Amino acid sequence: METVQYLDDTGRPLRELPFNPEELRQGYRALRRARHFDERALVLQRQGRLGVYPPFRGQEAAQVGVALCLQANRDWLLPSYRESAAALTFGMPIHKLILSWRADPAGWGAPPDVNMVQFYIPIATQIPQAAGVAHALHLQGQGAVAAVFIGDGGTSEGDFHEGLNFASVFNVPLLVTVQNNGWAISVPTHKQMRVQRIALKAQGYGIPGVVVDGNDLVAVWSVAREAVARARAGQGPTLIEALTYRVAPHTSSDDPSRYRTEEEAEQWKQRDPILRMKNCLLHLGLWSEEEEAELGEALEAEFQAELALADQAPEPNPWEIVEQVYHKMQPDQEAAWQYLRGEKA
Amino acid sequence: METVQYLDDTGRPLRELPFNPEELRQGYRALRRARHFDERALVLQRQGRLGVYPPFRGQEAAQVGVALCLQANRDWLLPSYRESAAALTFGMPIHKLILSWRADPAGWGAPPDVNMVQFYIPIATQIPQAAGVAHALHLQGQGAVAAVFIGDGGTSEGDFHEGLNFASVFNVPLLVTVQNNGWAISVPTHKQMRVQRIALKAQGYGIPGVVVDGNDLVAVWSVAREAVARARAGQGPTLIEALTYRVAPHTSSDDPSRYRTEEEAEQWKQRDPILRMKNCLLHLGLWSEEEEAELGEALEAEFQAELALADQAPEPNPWEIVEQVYHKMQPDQEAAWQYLRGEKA
Amino acid sequence: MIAERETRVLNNVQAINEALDLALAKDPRVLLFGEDVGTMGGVFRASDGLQQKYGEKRVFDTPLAESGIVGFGIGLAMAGFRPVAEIQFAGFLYPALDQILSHLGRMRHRTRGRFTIPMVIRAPYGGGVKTPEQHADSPEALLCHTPGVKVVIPSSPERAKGLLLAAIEDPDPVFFLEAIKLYRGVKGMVPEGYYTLPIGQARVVREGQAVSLFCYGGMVEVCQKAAEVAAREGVELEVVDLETLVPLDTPTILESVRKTGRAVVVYEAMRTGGFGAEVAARIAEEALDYLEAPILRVAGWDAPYPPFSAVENYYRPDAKRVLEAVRRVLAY
Amino acid sequence: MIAERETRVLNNVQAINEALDLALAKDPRVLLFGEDVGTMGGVFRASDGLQQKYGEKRVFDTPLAESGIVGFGIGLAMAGFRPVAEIQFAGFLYPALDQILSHLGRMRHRTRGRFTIPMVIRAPYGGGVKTPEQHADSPEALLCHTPGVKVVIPSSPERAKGLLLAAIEDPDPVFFLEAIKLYRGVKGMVPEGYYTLPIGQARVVREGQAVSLFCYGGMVEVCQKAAEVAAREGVELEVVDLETLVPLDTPTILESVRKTGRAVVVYEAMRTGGFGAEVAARIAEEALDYLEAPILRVAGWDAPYPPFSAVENYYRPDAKRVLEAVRRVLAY
Ligand SMILES: Cc1ncc(C[n+]2csc(CCOP(=O)(O)OP(=O)(O)O)c2C)c(N)n1
Ligand SMILES: Cc1ncc(C[n+]2csc(CCOP(=O)(O)OP(=O)(O)O)c2C)c(N)n1
Ligand SMILES: [Mg+2]
Ligand SMILES: [Mg+2]
Repeated sequence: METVQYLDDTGRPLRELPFNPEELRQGYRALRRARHFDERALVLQRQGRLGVYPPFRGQEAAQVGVALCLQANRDWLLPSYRESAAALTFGMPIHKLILSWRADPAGWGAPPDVNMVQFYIPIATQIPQAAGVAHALHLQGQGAVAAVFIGDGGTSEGDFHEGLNFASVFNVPLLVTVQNNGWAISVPTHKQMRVQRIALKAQGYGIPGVVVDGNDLVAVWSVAREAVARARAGQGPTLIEALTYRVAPHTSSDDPSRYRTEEEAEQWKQRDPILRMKNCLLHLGLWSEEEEAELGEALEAEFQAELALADQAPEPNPWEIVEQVYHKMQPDQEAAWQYLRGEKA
Repeated sequence: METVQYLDDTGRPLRELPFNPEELRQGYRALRRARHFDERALVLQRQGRLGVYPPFRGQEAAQVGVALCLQANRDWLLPSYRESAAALTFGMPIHKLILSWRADPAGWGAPPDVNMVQFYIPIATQIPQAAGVAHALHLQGQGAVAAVFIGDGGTSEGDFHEGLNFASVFNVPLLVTVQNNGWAISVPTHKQMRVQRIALKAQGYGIPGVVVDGNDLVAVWSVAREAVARARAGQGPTLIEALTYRVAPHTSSDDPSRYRTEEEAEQWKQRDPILRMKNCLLHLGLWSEEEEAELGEALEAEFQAELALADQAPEPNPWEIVEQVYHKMQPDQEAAWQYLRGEKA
Repeated sequence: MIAERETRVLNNVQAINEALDLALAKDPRVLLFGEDVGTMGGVFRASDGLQQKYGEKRVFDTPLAESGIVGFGIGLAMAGFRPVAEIQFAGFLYPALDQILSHLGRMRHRTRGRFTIPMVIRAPYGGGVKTPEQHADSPEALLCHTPGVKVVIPSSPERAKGLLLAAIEDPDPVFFLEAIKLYRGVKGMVPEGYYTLPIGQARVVREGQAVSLFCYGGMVEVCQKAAEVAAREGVELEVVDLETLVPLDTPTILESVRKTGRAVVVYEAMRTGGFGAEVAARIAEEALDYLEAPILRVAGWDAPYPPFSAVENYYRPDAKRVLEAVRRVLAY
Repeated sequence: MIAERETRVLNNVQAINEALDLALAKDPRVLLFGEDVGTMGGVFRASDGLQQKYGEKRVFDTPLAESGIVGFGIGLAMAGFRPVAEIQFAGFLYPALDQILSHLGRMRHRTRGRFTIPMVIRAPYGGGVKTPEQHADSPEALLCHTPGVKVVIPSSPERAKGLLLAAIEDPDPVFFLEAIKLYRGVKGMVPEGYYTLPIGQARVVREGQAVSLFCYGGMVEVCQKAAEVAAREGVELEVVDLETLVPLDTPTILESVRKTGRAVVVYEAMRTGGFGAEVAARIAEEALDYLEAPILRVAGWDAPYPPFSAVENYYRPDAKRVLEAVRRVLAY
């Protein structure tokens, strides 16, 4: 299968880009914003101010390119743990994301105007659910779409298959983006599946499957834009395989040296999606180092303001454990709640 | 995808047949034997001498063609409830099959020299298990293969996907035959999946997928023979889609008039696999009506002898309920056993 | 109010069909789906005629994939619908247990109420009608050990109708298990029109002073039969139909035990780890002083439900076994 | 015999790793597999070094699919191998529950012994170490309600090693749940070499006259801590480590209750439908006359295990909550 690409490995455009200058600048800013978040999050994690954190470094373009095509108050996003960049770009406030990775319940519910379901931890369960959400959107007839993400490893789960089958049978407006980052923790893609291209699996469902250079924002964005347009027009789901690489460890608890070489990661760092996009803009004369510096400062200011918001959130109370289990507390939760309030002997 | 076919709809060979005359006659006898069993089983069922029975009428060639390639004491068969014809041809004694569909535990264990796992009732669970069996056979290095069956409906289950993925990743000696009989109870294939050909799904696993006329014994047999040869040679699994039709109801409790037309079934009856094979033999001068009559008598005699064997089996005892739960009865089963023996107050 | 309505004699399947019909008519967000639910009206005919009446968008067949069905329903529910899914037999809930355990009951909690799952999952369960392997399973204990879901098991047509309508109105996920044995085996007067019955309340279906029998679903008729036999010998058994297993109506259970001092818990699932253990544990925790005899359980044996009809009645509790337990607690 | 061996101090992961190593060395039919089990040696390092030692045929990584892993293992077992599968966290057993409930424990029964599944499924379970959502689940009750499987939960390195070797030798499927909290949190003397410990026996790990605490896995250290505190106040608690949940060693449980007259059951799974209910039910069934106080349960609340570390210690039972229950039964 052919891999859709717009930029070469250094970022030089290979052909005419299907976005206007302002769009391209907007795309780059979104990428940088994601990278900034990831870097800061890792710092917080090391300071003990975040729980286990799954970084996405290297995968920004694959996530941002899709999220840029979505409208948070209309479309839906169902991300796995890896997709903080997609969440951020989609519209999740940074302080919510921080709280979420702090495992603070205050971070779990998206704002009312952001249709994002909390990051999925069990692998692949989001796929059938996304098919259901997309079917609902279709029935509601407003042209909204759902977008769901999964990793290369996740494609092995039965739910990936069942979800894609439902999506295709009901012809729902859904984008399924597989971030093929080469690894599922320590298991390389070739031990995960025998097929070379995950997008080939789309043929088994009778839906379009596209392979895209996942480190090329322009490519991901344009492929996603087409898929979203198709979906909005009632033409059903698309499977997008974004070829990318997890430059960072699996999570903040992982040690990648146990299973892969430094060289492999180094090679991929050369194809860094942010560098490529920046070079593209520079090449087209759409960006300057001044703007770069300004952007860095703006992002840091934004992050710090959001961090302050997150830090203001009160510590979760023990009795919150049994809240929001049912719409109305049932007797067993009520008893536990009373106990946890310290009102029980 | 092209459909492998050797006989036209009337049974006339379309090209040279890859089997010698004795083989062709053997194949026909196996088909007739299967049909005979199915007919007698339905009679028994109507007489109340069998439990719920899932007939396979119309699907004989799809099952027999595969089973003819297997050796019962070397290879393995993991059938779903629909595959009595495969079981029979593989080597399961008829009285065992009768007992099995009588839901008598005496029918559940295959003889020691028949590697058949009891018919699977939950859909698709047999696929990952078959991959495991096949991997074991591969590790044991005797060139044995496993064969597993599933229906068109069954391909929607997650286990179908997980099993095929394991089979392909570990490159195990496995035949996966999908009997696409057009229906999963009342659900037609086009509501089950969007893709036209199930064999296309093989591409998602990087393994060969073949479409075959499932009512053409020669075609199924030759495709299966090739797949078995590949598997024995360490070349991994094959997905075979046999296009066929369930002429009978889903089970003895089903009323197909609720969901499909008589005409549809009638059309398929014209393509009856037994008639086609008989015509093929007649055409090639390999069969006569005398032989047909003799065969009929022999099959009836065999069936009656086996039925007598089955009828001799003692009624199951209540305490068998808790036997064979563990290798050695554990205290809770022991207590139940004592109770069921009537030895407890 | 219900008392004033016209009633007709219906069996359980008819009552359930009527409830589904009324729910579809009342609330456009209600969607019905599952394997063979549409064209065929379900293998037990629970949705008979409903696709014809409400169209393929509201009542539809799905691919054969239980995890897909539940996951799809979760998505529909999050996005504003009121899905009512049928799983063909409760023993085929197993492929969906990941969706159920990981998300169905947790979504409200893990999104702090931002997304909720007002979904009903119906499934026939239990034995007594000579079904094949796995078709007689009673997996209610697994569902009851799942945070955030409710579990309802009706035992009569009137209750089935009202409870199913309540389940569909409920803002949380509800499992609605229907005893196969009762589908056509039990008939009763059913009020016409739309009505709901409260989820979370146990019912004393027969009053008595001697022993409390706690049961649900298909075991209610077994216990009532046992109570009739005992009554002929002058022993008055109290039969409590739990009806909702989660949230469990502990006060009604305790009240009954406080009155009779003797408890027998009856269920057809395998004994170890069955929901009856929870009932017994709650009694042992909160009504010990009232107990005049051990709490006995009459249940399926610790073995698979036997698919061979010849002996299924030795697996599934019957009035005889219930009465043996009654005698033991009375003789204690 | 074990007593005579050399011992070394190991933690639980090391003891488990040693058991796996010995099993691979002893029996060529033993195969080890699961997600990240091979190259990486498991996310908790339980199989560290074993692929290097025994090669990729015996110790291997699988695709990310739990139903596939269990189904594949069932097939390997039926065809003559002794599979030892790792499920990365017990909360990820859920996608495999169909294979588990439908076949793992039923294959012997449904083939009348023609095919058997001598398979071990290991999984880390439980909380206490600030894991993400679903990584602290304790689903043992679901497994215990499955016919035909055994469920073992060790609480110390010595026991873990001997029980794991026994599980691998066992001709039936065995779940082997390993408390994450104890992986590195507990060290102990472990005998060298190959030895097995009996499955199906509970152990009195601390004798006492006042109250019996029934517990397993990660709750054993909690109960021992409670017992230490109580001892300082002159109250001697008996701590019974159930160790094997199925088949349950009921006699040892009853003996302890007959001695103390008071029982508290401690588990970290959600309370309703947890395995502790089964323990309580058995006591209420067979030792009622000895009870001087209600049987109390100290368990997780009926809610998902909280992934926010700040409050997990309010969910997971600790010595304080155990002692509250002890005081209640003593004051009764
Ligand atoms: C059902 C389930 N099984 C196992 C895990 C543990 N686990 C978390 S991430 C992961 C690897 C996922 O790999 P992939 O899908 O490629 O996504 P990536 O982490 O590379 O983004 C595993 C095995 C899980 N979260 N859920
Ligand atoms: C997991 C599971 N879900 C549902 C069923 C009920 N059921 C039995 S057969 C069947 C249809 C199967 O259709 P297909 O796979 O096409 O096989 P066929 O019956 O046509 O041979 C269904 C839904 C089941 N046995 N197992
Ligand atoms: Mg990956
Ligand atoms: Mg079919």
